[in-house]
This record gives sequence, C-alpha cells and structure tokens, in this order.
Amino acid sequence: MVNNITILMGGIQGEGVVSAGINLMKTLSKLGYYTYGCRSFSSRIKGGNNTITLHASTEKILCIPDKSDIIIAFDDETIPQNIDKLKEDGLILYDSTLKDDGYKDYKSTPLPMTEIAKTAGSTIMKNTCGMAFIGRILGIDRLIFEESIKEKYAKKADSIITQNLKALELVYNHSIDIQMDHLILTGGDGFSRPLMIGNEAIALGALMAECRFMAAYPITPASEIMEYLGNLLPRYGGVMMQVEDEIAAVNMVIGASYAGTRAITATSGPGLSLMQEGIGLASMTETPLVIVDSQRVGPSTGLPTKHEQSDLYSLYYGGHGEYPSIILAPASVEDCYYDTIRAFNLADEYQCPVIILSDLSLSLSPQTIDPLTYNEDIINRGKLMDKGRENFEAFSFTEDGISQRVLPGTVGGEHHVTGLEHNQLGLPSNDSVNRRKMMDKRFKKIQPLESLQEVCLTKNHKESVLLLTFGSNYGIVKEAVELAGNKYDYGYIKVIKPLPKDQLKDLLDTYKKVIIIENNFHGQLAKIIIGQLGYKDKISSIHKYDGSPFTPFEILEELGGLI
Amino acid sequence: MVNNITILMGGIQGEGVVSAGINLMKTLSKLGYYTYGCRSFSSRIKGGNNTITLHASTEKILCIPDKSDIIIAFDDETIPQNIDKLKEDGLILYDSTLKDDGYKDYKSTPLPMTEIAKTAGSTIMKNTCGMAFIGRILGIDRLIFEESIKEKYAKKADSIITQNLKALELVYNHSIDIQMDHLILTGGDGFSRPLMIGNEAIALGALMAECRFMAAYPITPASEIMEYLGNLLPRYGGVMMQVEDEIAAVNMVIGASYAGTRAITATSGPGLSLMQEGIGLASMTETPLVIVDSQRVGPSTGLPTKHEQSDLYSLYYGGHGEYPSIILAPASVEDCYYDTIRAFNLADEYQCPVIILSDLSLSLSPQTIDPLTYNEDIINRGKLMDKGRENFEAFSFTEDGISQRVLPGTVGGEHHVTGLEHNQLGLPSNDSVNRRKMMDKRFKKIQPLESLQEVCLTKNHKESVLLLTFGSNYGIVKEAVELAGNKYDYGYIKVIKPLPKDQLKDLLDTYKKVIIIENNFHGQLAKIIIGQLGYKDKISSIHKYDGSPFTPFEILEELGGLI
Amino acid sequence: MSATKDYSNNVNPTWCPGCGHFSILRALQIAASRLEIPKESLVSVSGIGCSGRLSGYMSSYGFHGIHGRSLPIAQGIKLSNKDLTVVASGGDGDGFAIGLSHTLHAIRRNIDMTYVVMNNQVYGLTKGHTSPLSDVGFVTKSTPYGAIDSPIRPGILTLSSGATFFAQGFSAFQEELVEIIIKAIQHKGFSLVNVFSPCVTYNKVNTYQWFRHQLVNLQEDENYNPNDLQGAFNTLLNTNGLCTGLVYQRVDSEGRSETNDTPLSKLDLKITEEEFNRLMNAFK
Amino acid sequence: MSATKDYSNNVNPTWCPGCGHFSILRALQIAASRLEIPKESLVSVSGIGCSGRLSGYMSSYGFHGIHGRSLPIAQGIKLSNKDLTVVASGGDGDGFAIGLSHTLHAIRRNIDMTYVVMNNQVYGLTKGHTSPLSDVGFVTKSTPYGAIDSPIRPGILTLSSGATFFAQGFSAFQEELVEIIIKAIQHKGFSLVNVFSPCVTYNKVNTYQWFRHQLVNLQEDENYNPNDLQGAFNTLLNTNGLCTGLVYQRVDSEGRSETNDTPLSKLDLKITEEEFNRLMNAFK
Ligand SMILES: Cc1ncc(C[n+]2csc(CCOP(=O)(O)OP(=O)(O)O)c2C)c(N)n1
Ligand SMILES: Cc1ncc(C[n+]2csc(CCOP(=O)(O)OP(=O)(O)O)c2C)c(N)n1
Ligand code: SF4
Ligand code: SF4
Ligand SMILES: [Mg+2]
Ligand SMILES: [Mg+2]
Repeated sequence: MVNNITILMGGIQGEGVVSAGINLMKTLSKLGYYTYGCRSFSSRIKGGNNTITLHASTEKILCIPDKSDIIIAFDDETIPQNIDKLKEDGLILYDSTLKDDGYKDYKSTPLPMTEIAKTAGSTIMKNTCGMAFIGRILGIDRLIFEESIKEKYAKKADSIITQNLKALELVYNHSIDIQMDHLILTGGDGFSRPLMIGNEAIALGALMAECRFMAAYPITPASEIMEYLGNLLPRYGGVMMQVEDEIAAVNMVIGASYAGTRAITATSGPGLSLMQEGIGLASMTETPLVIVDSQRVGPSTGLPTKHEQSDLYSLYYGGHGEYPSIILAPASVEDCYYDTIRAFNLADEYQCPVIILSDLSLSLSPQTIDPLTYNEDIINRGKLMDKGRENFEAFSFTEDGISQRVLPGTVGGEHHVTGLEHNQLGLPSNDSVNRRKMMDKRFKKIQPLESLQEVCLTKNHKESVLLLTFGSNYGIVKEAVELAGNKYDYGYIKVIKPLPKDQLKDLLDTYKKVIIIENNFHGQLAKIIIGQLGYKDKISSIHKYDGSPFTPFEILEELGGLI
Repeated sequence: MVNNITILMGGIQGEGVVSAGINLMKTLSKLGYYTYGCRSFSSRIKGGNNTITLHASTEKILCIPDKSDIIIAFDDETIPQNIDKLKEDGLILYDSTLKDDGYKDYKSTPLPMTEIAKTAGSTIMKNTCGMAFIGRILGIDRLIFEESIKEKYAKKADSIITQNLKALELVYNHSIDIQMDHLILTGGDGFSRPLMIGNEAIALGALMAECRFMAAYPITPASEIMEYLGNLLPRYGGVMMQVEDEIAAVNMVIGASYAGTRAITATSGPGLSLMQEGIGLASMTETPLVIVDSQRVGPSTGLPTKHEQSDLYSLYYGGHGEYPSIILAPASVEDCYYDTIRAFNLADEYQCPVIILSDLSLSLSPQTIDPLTYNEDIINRGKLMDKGRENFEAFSFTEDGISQRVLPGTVGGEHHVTGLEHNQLGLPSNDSVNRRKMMDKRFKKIQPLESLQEVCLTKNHKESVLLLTFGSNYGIVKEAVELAGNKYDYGYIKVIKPLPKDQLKDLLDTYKKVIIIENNFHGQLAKIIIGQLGYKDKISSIHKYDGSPFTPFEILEELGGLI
Repeated sequence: MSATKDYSNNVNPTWCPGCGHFSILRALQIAASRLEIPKESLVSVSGIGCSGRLSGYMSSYGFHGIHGRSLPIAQGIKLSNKDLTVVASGGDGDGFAIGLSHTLHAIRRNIDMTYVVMNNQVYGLTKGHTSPLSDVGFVTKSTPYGAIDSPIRPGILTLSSGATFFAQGFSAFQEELVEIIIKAIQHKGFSLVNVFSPCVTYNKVNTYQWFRHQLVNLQEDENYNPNDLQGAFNTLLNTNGLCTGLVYQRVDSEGRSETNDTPLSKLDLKITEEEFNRLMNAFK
Repeated sequence: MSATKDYSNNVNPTWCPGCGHFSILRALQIAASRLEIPKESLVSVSGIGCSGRLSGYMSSYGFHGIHGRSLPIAQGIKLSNKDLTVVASGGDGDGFAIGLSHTLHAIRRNIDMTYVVMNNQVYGLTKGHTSPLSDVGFVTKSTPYGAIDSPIRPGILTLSSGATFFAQGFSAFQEELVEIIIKAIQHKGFSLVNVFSPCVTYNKVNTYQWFRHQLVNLQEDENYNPNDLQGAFNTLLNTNGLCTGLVYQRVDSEGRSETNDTPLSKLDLKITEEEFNRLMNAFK
C-alpha cells in the first residue's frame, strides 16, 4: 500500500492513451488524490508513440518523479523508449497483442486489453481497459468507474455505455498472475477536486474577469485558450475570433479593449515576435492589453511540442523603443486562474500591456487543483470614468502617472490616441520637454509594483542558499528540495516585470547564494536580475535547454556542483 | 579670422535651405575643411520651419557645438526658435523680406537674398544667395562657387547657370554694413574630401562588399540606403526591391542570401519589430543576413524624425527563443562604410544575422570624411564550398561550431534547412541530445568575438574615469572631453553583441568608474553590460531621451554630477 | 442638425497645400454632420502615412494606430461596441502593401463599418516612394528606373474578396464624395471607399488634371446597376478602375452580427456563483 | 531520364495515412523527373503546416521557412540565382491567412517560379482549426458553432491580382496533377497551383468522396480556353471554384526579368579602383 504512485502510459498517438490517462486522473481526483500528468508528443500528427505519465498522491505534487512505478504499453515503442524511467522494482504491463521483448530484469506481464475490448464490442476501448486495469491494481472500486462511464456517455447511445460497462467487468474479472498488492493506493481524503490544464485555467480566469473578446491565431501550446473561450464566450455574449495572423489578433484586441471590452489574445514564441509592434502601440496609447505567452522551444519554429522558458528576454526587453509592461508568471494551474484575473485588473489599473507568461508544461499538464474561490468582487477597472469633460486629457500628467480614461461613446470625452509621441490631449507633439515628461509619466506608472512582495518563499531556515525559479519549474524545485530533506529555502517569482526590486534586494542581501533555475540557454532570469540589480557574484544559475522539463534529481545533481 | 565656425541656417521646409547648407558644406570640404551638419525636421511634409546647423573646422569634429556663430534666416520662425543657440557675440542674418523683430542684444543685419534672387531671375535661388553670402563672409573666393555652379548644373539649361552666376555676382557685390572680418575662416588644408551621410556610406559599403540584392520597405531614417542602392545596384547587375512590408523584406533577403547573393535590408524600429521572427529564422538556419537598424525615437511610431538609441535591448535580447547574432555599432560615416563591409564578412564567416546599428544622427548628418581606402581584397565568404559530398551535412558539429556551406545549384550538396530544430543533415529532429548540441554549436560559433578588442579608446591618462559610448554620440563625447581639457579617457564600443567581454572586463577592472553615455531612457548599454559582466557599482550612466542628441555641454554638466 | 465644424478639432493639418487628403477629411466631417452622428459615437481609426493623420483632425474619438493595422483595430472597436460608428482610413500603402491581408480579411468578415482608402498611388509621408498602386513606369526615389510590377487593382480585388459595398470618389468631387461616404456609412456591413486623392508633392503623374480627364462618373450612366456584381466587375475592367460613384452594393448584406443586441462593452458581465460552479464541475 | 525516386530522400513523412499531401509530394517528384530537373537545381521552399513538411522529403535543396513566408524566401532565391527551379509550397492557412499579402504581391511580381497550395481547407498541423478557405458553417476547434465568414476564393483572388498562370489539381487525380505541375514549372512567370488535398483527420466535410462529386474537369471541356481571362473568371464563378485543370495562362507572360543574363550569385562582382573613385567623386 502506498500513498503515491507514478504511472507511465504509452501508445500510438491518436488511439486514446492520453485521454485514458486523463480519465484515470479525473477518477483519482474525485477520490481525493492529487494528480499531475505530463504528456509527450509524437512528431507525427497521427501515429507515432506518445505517452502520458501521471503521478497520484495524497500530497499536492506538481511534477513527475524521475522514476515510475508502472509502465503500461499499448505499442511496441513505449517500453524500450521509457524503460530507463522505470523504478528498479517497477512493473511493466503490456497489451497481450504486443511481442514480449522480455524485459527480464523487471516484473512484467501481458494484459488482454485489445482482446477484452474486442470481446466487449470494439477495440477502441482498449485504452479504457488499460485504465481499468490500472484502476484495479490501485484498488479503485469498480463502481466508481461505472459511475463515471455512465456520466461520460450520458448523451451517447446506450450501446456505448453497455459496451464500456462490459469491458470494465471483463477487466475486473480477469485474473492477474502477479504480485501487486503493494501498489494499492490509499489515503485519499475523499474530497472531489477538478482536474485542469493551465490553458483552461487561464481561459476560465479570463471569463471570470469579465473578458468578453478574444482574437487569436492557433499555435501550440496556446490554442486551448482560444478553443475554450471560442466555446464559452458566445454563451456569455462575447466573441472569440480566429483571425488572419497574430498581428491582426493583437491589434483587434487593442481595438476591443480601447472600446471598453476586456480582451485577450494568446500565443507562443513565433506569434509573440509578430506582436511586438502591437504591444508597443498598446503601451504608447496606454490601452490595457492582456496577452498570454505560452512558451515552447525556440528559436524560430524550434520544437513546437517541447518545453522551454526562453521568451523572457524578448518579453522583458523586446520591441523597439522603451515602454512599460507587466509580466506575470504563474507557477501552478491555480495561479493561472488567479493571475489571469489579476492581469486584467493590472492592465486596467496601469493602462498598459500585461503578459501572462506560461510554458508548455504549465499550459498543457493536467493537474488536480484545489477549489478555485468564487469572489463577488474581483474587478478593478482603474481610473475608468463614465463622464468626459471639455478638452479631455487622456494623457494628463498626474501624481501617479496614470490618467483618467473614458471609453468611446462617452459624451464629452472625445479625444485622440496615437502611437506617435503626443501631448496630454493625445495629439502628436514633437516638443522635447513634453517628450521627456511623457516618458517619465509612462514609466512612473508601474513603479509602485517594484515594491510589492512578489517572490513566494518557502523557508526551511536550514542554509544560506535560496533556490529561485518561476513557472512550471516551481513544482519540480519544491519536490527536489523536499527529496533533499528540506535543506534549502526556495521560492518562485510571480511578477517578472517590473521586478519586485525591494524584495529581491532584501533576499540578495540576506542569502549568501541565490541559485536561479530555469529552462533556457542563457539563464535569462538570472541575467535580467543581475542587469537590473547587480549582485552578479551572489547569483548562479541552473539551466536546461534540451526541450524537456527538469526532473527533481537533475536539479539536485546540478545543485551538488554549485553548493 | 577663425579656424572653425558654426552656422545655423533655417527656412521653410521644401524651399531648399537644407540643400543650400549641404552645398556650402561640400564647398568647404573641397577647400580642406572638415564639416559636420545636423538637420532638424518640421512635422509638416512641406512647409513648417526646418534648419541645418553646420560646423566647419580645420580639425575633424563630429558634432555641433552648443552655440553658433551665425544664424541665417529665411523665415520668421528660425530666429525666435534658435536664438538661444547663438553665441553672445553671434551674428544674425535674415532675409530682407522678413520683419525685423529687433534682436537688439545681437549684431543683426538684413540681406536682400530674395531680392537678389528675383533680380537674377527667380526667387528659388534665394537659398543659393544665402549660401553665397555666408561664403563671402567666411572669405571664400567667388570663383570657387562659380566652378561648383557650373559643375552642378552642367546638364541643365544654360540659362540656369547664367542666372546662378548672376545671383552670385550680385551677392558678392552687395555692400554689407557690418563688421565681419573676424568670421573669416582660414587654415583649410586644401585637400578635397567627400561629404556623406551615414546611410550613403552604408549603401556604398554594401556595394563594395559585393552585396547585390536589397529588399526593403521605406522608413525614416533608413530609406536613403534603399534609394542609393535602388539607383546603383541595377548598374552592377543587382536588384533592389521595395516590397510589401518588412516581413517580406527580411525573408527575401534570407532567400537571396541562402542562394548565394550577398543581401541586405534596412529599417528602423517599427520595421525591426516586424523582422524579429525572420532574424530568428536566419540564425536557426545559419543563413548569413545583414540588417541595418537606423534608430529613431520609439516606442511605437514615436517621433520618426527625431534621434534616439533605444533599440539596443530589442536587438540584443529580442525575438523569441535564443540565437546568436552580431551587432556592429559604427560611430562615424567612415565606420559606416567599413563596418558594413565587415558585417557582410562576419555574416558569411559566422553564418548568422549581423545588425548594423545606426541612429538618426549618424544616418542623416552629413560629414566631411577622410578618403575611404580602396582595397582589392576585402571579401571573406567563410566556409563556403563549391563542391558537395554525399549526405552533405550543412549543420555538422565542428570544432569551431561553424559548418561548411554550399549554395543551391552545387552538385552533390543538396540538403535541407529548417527553422525547426534539426540534425546535422538539416532534417527536423526532436532528439534532446541533438537539441543541446545544436544550441551549443550555434552559440560556440560567435564566442571568439568576445575576445576581440572592440572598444576604441582614447587615453588621456588623467583620471581614473572612462567615458564609454557608441554610435553618433562618440563625436559629441570626444568634443566634450576636449572642451574639458582632456581630463577623461573615453572611447566607443564597436561591437555590442557579442560584447567584447575580455576587453570590457579589463577596462572595468582598470578604471574606478565607467560612465556610459547613451540616448535612451533605461541606460540600455549600461544594463546590458551589467547583466553580462556585473560591475554594477562601477558603472554609471548618462542618458537622454527627449529626441535630440546630446550637446557637449550637456555631457559635461551631467558628468559634473557624477564625478 | 450638427454643423460640419463640430467634427473638426481645429488642429491645422500637416498636409501640403493642395493635398487631396484635405477634401477627404472635410467630406467625412460633412457626412458625419448630415448623418447627425453624435461626436461621441464616431470613432475615426487611421493608419500611418500622411493620410493617417486624418484621425488627429477630427473632434470625435480617434485612434491613430500603426502602419497597416487600422482595420484590425477598427474591427476590434466595432465588435466591442456596436453602437459606435467606426470609420477607418489610411493610405494606399497602408491598406494595400503592409496591410493588404487585413484589408481582404476585413472585407470577408463584413463587419458593419467603413474603410476609406486615401489613394494617391505613392508613399507621401516617406517623401516619395512607389506604392503597390503606382502605375508601371512610375519613377520614385525607390524606383528610379520606373516601377516594374503591375499595380494592384483595388476595385477588382475588393469585389473578389466578397465585398458587399465598394465605391470610388475623387478629392476634387467633394459633393459626390460626401454622398458616397454617407452611403458607405449607412451600408449594413463592411464598406470600402477608394478615393483618388492626389499627392501634389510626390505624384506628378496622377494629378488632379489627369484624373479629371480619366475618370468616368458612374452616376451619370442611367443604366448602371450597382447591385449587379458581374456588371461591376466588367465596369472596373473596362474603365481600368478609373471610375467614381457607387460601384457595387449587395442589397441583402446585413453585416456580421454577433449574438447580442447589447454592445459587448455594455453587457452585464457578472457570472453568478452558481454558474461558476457549473463551469467548474465540467472539470471533474 | 532521372527517376522519381531520385527526388526522394527516403525520409518517412509524418503525415497521417491517406493525407492528400502525399500525392502532391509524389506529383512534384514525378514532374521533376519528367522535366529532368537536375537535383541540385531544384529548390523546394515550404511554409509551416503539415504541408510545410514537404521540403523535408525532397532530395533537392530545401528551405523550410516560417509560417506564411515561403514566398518571400522563394522569390529571394530565384532573384538571387535565376538558373534554379524554385517551387514553393504550403498550406491554405500559410498562403491565404498569415501569408495572404505575400501571395498576392508575389503574383503581381510575376517572377518565374511555381507556388503549390496544398489546400485542405483546415489547419492540419495545429490539429483542426478553421482556415480562411473553410466553408461557412464548418465546425472546428476554433469555430465550435461553425465558421461565420465567407471563405476566400483562391482562384478569383489570384486572377484579380493579375496572375499569369493559375491551375487547380486534386490529390486523387495524380496524373492530372503531375501534368499541371509540369505546365506550371514550364510557365514563364509566376504560376500558382491550388491543389485540393484532403485532410483525412480534421476535415470530415471536404473529403475525397466529396471532391469526386463536386469537381468539374476543365480538360474534358473541349471548348474551354485557358487563355481567356474573362472566361476563366466566369468558370470559377460558375463552378464555385470547384474545377481542376489549367484555368488560366497568359500566353505572352515572360516573367519579371532583371537586367542580367548571368544569375546574380554568379556575377563577377569586383569593383575596380577606378570605378570606386568615380563613385566617391559623386560625393564631392
Ligand atoms: C512598420 C512600418 N514600416 C514603415 C513605416 C514608414 N512609413 C510611414 S507611412 C508609410 C507609407 C505611406 O504611404 P501611404 O500609406 O500610401 O500614405 P500616404 O502618406 O501616401 O498618405 C511608411 C512606409 C512605418 N511607420 N511603420
Ligand atoms: C507565426 C506562427 N503562428 C502560428 C503558428 C502555428 N501554426 C503552424 S502551422 C499552422 C497552420 C497550418 O495550416 P495550413 O497552413 O493550412 O497547413 P496544413 O497543416 O493544413 O497543411 C499554424 C497556425 C506558427 N508556426 N507560426
Ligand atoms: S506629401 Fe503628398 S500626400 Fe503627403 S501631405 Fe503632401 S501632398 Fe499630401
Ligand atoms: S492532420 Fe490532415 S493535413 Fe495533417 S497530415 Fe494528417 S491528414 Fe494530412
Ligand atoms: Mg499613399
Ligand atoms: Mg491546411
């Protein structure tokens, strides 16, 4: 009996192994376990091997351990490609139609998944059988699966339900000739929790933040956001439009936002590069703008289905000229939700672009989440006025650098905005004194953010070392530290731009060494912090750029060399 | 009698005051003086006040002093707008058709420029008259002007020459009732030198570097490059194409370069933002690419006719993902020429994008230059092979990270290139070991540049302070230091990416203080150096972002606060 | 009735004396006043170019965007608040070079708004470069040996993209222009008005004089039926695009209609806790 | 004669079994072998999409660029070395969404090269999103309630942009496709071939079956004259674009010709000192 377990399921892309894995995760989540899943993609559209590795635990863990307890294979590639990820005493299960390549060193057994599926009515149920086998091994009551089958196929033909139930029955009655009791999972708290990916949480956050317009262009790994909102927005009076390219997308969103509707676009690296000019326009016209950048491997088309965190530089420093913007970096699916709401509020409050920085792992990895809190009062639209006044100054110089804003349609608020440098009325101005004041105004706006506490810390008070990271890495660093016996303090930075300078300085003054862990070649966050704050000698950096996330042990190994 | 003088000429845009100024500069350059001119633009297309301020000297000076000796006005706005730039004992000359606003505190006198022009045949010659008046005051022999008039209008109708000569005669015979002998310019070395703007030098450099393809989209202040090459390239078998946008431009240039023709595009901030994706593609496919970025005031459309140096960040860090590129920063028109040739060689040698970083002042300010040296042997095409071999590996792993290159058309060299991560054959590859090796290979390539001496220093051995700058600022810093009695060491950085790390470290170790002077809000170069090398406490920064270049006195004033 | 001057903010345009763009600005102001569009409900969106400065001379709401992107911005505005009258405008380079894709995609979306192309067949603001609408042989700073490529034909291209309204005007024909713009604004759907607007400084070929000689006025032809697509195509081919008036209007155009009657920006957006729970339950 | 397999690099395509793109790849290889284009003189340039992978399966020179930009790259290559046979290819999204402007500008430039649109009316690579060529009502992940906007009509748009060669093929009609591609490559100037190439995974509407029923074969109509522009327009309108064969070819097209006979990349480029001095003197 265990209270956590890791299972790798692999098969031919398009044949349903990933959705079987996700169904299993949903079931486990309902039973009160925390699950975390990680997908690998084939470079083929259909066909080719793909896998989902899932971890289930009584504790919330946001990563996949280095080694799995079980591998279950629906195709011939899964085992050879993943055998190094199996624990020494791990268990291999494989469809009985596959050849037995005899992984002698491991416990392994064939399971008649295809066979049962066929008997029950259709081979497409073989993944469901696989899921059920695992469920059975983990000790999940058959009734639980029965319920979820009934729920899932409620709107489908009765025969589908009958067939699935039949398959389930056959699985649970099949006699398995291997010792598996030690794999029974226990300790779930019985509290049913949702399972989500980051992209869904972002989309839901946008909806709850009263965003009602999205324009976007499809791109991996950001498309789910437009898909979710494309489905939901029209039901709430909103619009989601797939447009001709990312340039159109960002400019449409600027237009919609200028006219008063909270609006969003989502993209990944290549689209982000195309949006740079539009981001500058939003900042110059002081129009709220929310963009999601879900990072993948760059440069250029790179590796579209692999993980990286290498757009920081281009978000922090990119775009010609100089303008304020805000970058939020959620580290969990829950963060994705709350940060998206915050992004809309910040965009309205500071009248500038806000980027929600995600990464492939965070965007696409399903996680069991703690219930999201509903809150009546989450909207802050900043200095939005419902009345104009003569010679309305949409760019007036104010104490905090933020001017009052009115929406088109407002009587007496008629004014002009432009990407040219402009005076307080928003009319083009070449005047050099005005220019300087306008630059100062725009940057003054976001200065208060520098004093906020935006590094989330876990203190173990054991050593003088701080591990700092961001995004999906956080869960891995946390796990690594726990594996190492909690001997480091660690944390993640929630706002990358503007940097929480005061807090970072405090931390850099406090700790002897700050090690920044990130998925890119240059150690971008480390260099950004050094560029802004100095402390080069205190900061070191662990980085990985081969397209896969860190594993906890990799981090520990690298740490070994540094400490 | 003086050996240097500064003259501000102003009038209505489109009426020829700037070309009169440039003609005067050409004449002075022929007589052996160094000249430097600085233009201001009206925000109107035609009409509105514009000026040219020119400095002539026996020494090479690459800036305009804070104060002028003479203002000559062809419209009513010139004097009030520029009076603060006149020396206390300065001279005001104005067209006698203008109203006398009585600048009592100054020596001023009306000149019958329009009148003489009319008498000689046409009022459009009034600027020529102005130029001739100044020439006369400076003590330039009338014959010199006669010659250049004959030369200039050689292909025009005889009547034009006659009229101009007539005007010239009238100017030289007009009696001027004011003491002006102290303004006679002497000391020119009689050596005739060319007058050029940076954009022309870049274009000429491209031609001499055997560049034969340009695709571009017009934008201030880069358009002169396409105009010059549009005129010349077809004469040398080449092609210049104005295309639909900057995205097309950069990708066409990539195509042309891939197929073997040296190729260039030129743009400014907004175009640069649009090119980011293409730059990444060139770097990922290891295709040589040369881009000119002539900076203007950003962000967004900003101030298109005003000066700034704020694209460093976006060039150094911009574009999604991570890839090598090289940034050259010429500081004079001569540099523009030589650096452009070097840019093509570096692009071929390192098979990556090279950016020539100019700024509005450097691109558009006419300067008398020292003769450019002709050299038979300036072309280095790197590892370009004229033969293939089976399974040609265009991305082979080599000691120096650079692979052999063949051009399409080469028998046996058939291969594939892609913006996806790829193996040595150039075929897409998801493999993580390959990915890491390819990233290492691409960055290893340009590492040797980090060890070069790319900071041009002038040592005065007076103090432990180094003033460091780049681009057109260099001439101003030089002048400032000389005005201050040469008590600082100073220099400019010729290669911004990769930073000449070894030399910079040496310098930062040597000097107590390094002050970086640049035209942008953030002190971008300073922050880049700190981000890469540290030394935050040693580096301070002087920056200006109001759209106009520094004046020497402004630098001295700011230095006062820092030292 | 509101006065034309109500729509002017009294800023002195930067345009050269005689520039065709003056007339377009004025036509838009007159049209707005005849249609009595409340100032606060009119949004003028413009691109970058001499043309692009137009929005800065209107006393309505104005958005001067980036080069080539006026239409995406304008569409976003209209979708966000359908009560607004949205008029985008920009140069021939803005709309048919860098912005070509947006122009054609906007046409096929048929959102209820108007786009005025201020077409001088040259790049005015950059001081005289060729445009995709320049004639073959046209000499500019960037085509010193004359333009080579055959020019884009805005009319045919617009109709081929499924336009529901296409008209042409000429800066010198102020009254016709006003009427066209009024019809364009009244049209339900996307209306594109191509205005021949001479650049007196950089285009010495396609001058006022030249257009006066070349342009055919469709209104003067009693038999011309602007609701006949095939006929419109033929007219554009036969006149080489050099005609003014309403070229084509699809009678049954309704404009892209989103689900709501209330403009997006005025919807009650609150989502109840019950509803939120329903949304969350989908993830269990 | 070179063999078809000479043009294959034996890499196993990532495409789904049954994907229409296989047939286009093979047609291109057959055409190349029939035309006996030396491998080293053929450059295959492609965009991003399932379609974009094509260049990676040719044993010629291949350039797999970025999304929507295959044509600018391809034009640069051809202008750089006119001895090369340049064939660009890409998806309907690549060429008519993000790359639309480049497509139409390439057409009007009429550079001697071929562009094959691998048209499945859907975004295959991103796993099923709507395309500007998707029919109204088409349900995808991004249009769960069906596509709203009227689709781009590639044929009419191409002709309106002044194309000198336009043909259509269908993946299931391999031999016709080969012949069309041969004609396209032989055409002097820019040739655009729109191939209906079913996506068996994400487009369950415009299937092989569906096309077999819909497509009219122009070659079968003896009276069809592919040199008559007006007729070509009408045919496209009448068939709603659903026809295959050579739709239009301008007989007198010569392709954009630059001044030199020697390809740019092979010119002697050295500039003599004398010439240099002449250039410098212009600045005195
Ligand atoms: C991305 C970008 N590229 C280039 C420019 C420079 N630019 C400004 S306006 C313009 C074209 C102007 O021509 P047109 O659109 O025909 O307008 P016109 O000035 O003739 O009215 C260009 C190329 C820019 N502002 N932004
Ligand atoms: C700038 C950019 N935006 C988005 C993407 C993601 N993307 C890759 S291919 C593609 C469209 C594919 O559709 P299509 O061109 O029709 O080709 P198909 O896959 O159908 O053959 C998209 C949107 C990208 N690679 N680059
Ligand atoms: S340059 Fe041409 S388009 Fe621009 S304002 Fe002058 S006349 Fe008008
Ligand atoms: S997804 Fe469609 S287009 Fe892509 S390979 Fe599969 S069938 Fe072909
Ligand atoms: Mg124009
Ligand atoms: Mg497609």
